[in-house]
Amino acid sequence: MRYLSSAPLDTTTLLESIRDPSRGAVVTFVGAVRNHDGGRPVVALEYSAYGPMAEAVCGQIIAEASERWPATVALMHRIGRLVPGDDAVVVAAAASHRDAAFQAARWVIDEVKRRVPIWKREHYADGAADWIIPPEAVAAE
Amino acid sequence: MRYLSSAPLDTTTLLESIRDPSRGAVVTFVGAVRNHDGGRPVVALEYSAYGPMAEAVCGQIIAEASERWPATVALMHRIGRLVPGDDAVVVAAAASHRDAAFQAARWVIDEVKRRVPIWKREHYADGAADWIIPPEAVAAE
Amino acid sequence: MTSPQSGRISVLLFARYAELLGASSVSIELAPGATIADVVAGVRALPGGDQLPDRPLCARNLAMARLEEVVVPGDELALLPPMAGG
Amino acid sequence: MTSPQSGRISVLLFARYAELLGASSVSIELAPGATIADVVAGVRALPGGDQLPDRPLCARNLAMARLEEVVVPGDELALLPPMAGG
Repeated sequence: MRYLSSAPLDTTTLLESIRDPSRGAVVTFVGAVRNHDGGRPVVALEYSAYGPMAEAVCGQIIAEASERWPATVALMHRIGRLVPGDDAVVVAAAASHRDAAFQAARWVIDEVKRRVPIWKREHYADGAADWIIPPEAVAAE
Repeated sequence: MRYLSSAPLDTTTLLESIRDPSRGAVVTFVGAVRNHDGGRPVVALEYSAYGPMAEAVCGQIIAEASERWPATVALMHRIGRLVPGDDAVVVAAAASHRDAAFQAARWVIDEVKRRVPIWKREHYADGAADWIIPPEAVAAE
Repeated sequence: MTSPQSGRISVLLFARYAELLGASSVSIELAPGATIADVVAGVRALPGGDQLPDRPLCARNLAMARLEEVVVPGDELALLPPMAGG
Repeated sequence: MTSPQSGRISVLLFARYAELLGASSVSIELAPGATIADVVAGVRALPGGDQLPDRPLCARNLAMARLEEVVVPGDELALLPPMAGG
């Protein structure tokens, strides 16, 4: 596994993999598990994936980002049971200038959410659980 | 000093100061010293500031960002002599959603560059040194 | 299973779809020239399958595929609930 | 310095401007009703000051100020080269 991890995400090592003294601008996005969803208390989030396809699509997104911007991009997504505060996804983009770093990081996280086959089940304080369907996906289905 | 530091920037502590399980999206911008400027090798960058005003303006920028976006923002700028690879500035924004976190972080670093009285002198491999004037400032002067 | 192996195809199911069918993979009879839509119809005919959408997201060989595409024996097919990563 | 203290004002200089004047602060005679532009003219009349721009960025009491503003004794004035943080 290159982009998916069942262990806690190591943002420091990820950043070291793309930082370089020739690239002065580094933008990092961290998506963490929130302790609520629209006010309803959340106790855990369980992520699952279609592993081989998720790895392939993450690789494609990284490659496409490198074509669109003069930036080096890294990406990790956590799988398994996470609790509020845990990091679920980290995207980092390093470039010579901040425009490219911001744009590449933003584009990659948007594409990850749109294209990578990962799902999550939200567990609430009252014992109930729901599969999460992002608003965009509800409209498309 | 709250926003300026003559010691190396501690991004981890800065991030901990704004992270919270209710805010799931964290965007970080790190600006580091590059080892070149338009191809010319750079060996050091010396930052100086009008300290009291720089602190005041940084505080205003943070306050304005908090009014514009539902985000918590932190900011540190290094002062003194830095070498390539050293972090010169760190901006972090935490929000419930990634839109606000990306927009707030981007706006804050833009405003820092535009409004905070900090200057830098670039030292080249050949022993020469120049005060840096950003392209936008050249046009305005 | 009396039909030859090439006459059936496995379909991977994930997340809510796996829960609806009670399985992470199901085997469907594959007629010559069958499209992905035909395979989806086969999955929807299984117990619990009627709760799948008419036109779910489908992947073939790790890439998104259109329902009109003809299935080739050996293809890896998967029905994907709406992506929810991040 | 025979004039009363309130008749002079200190002007802070930074980075390249401090280098041009060879000082991080200079003292300028302040006529009643003088504007920041008048103070700038006083700084530009000092040795090395002619290399300052006609209309440099100015701060008064830690905030950006317009050159037309009247200076009040006790104000903290500063001439700022183009900002180059980040």
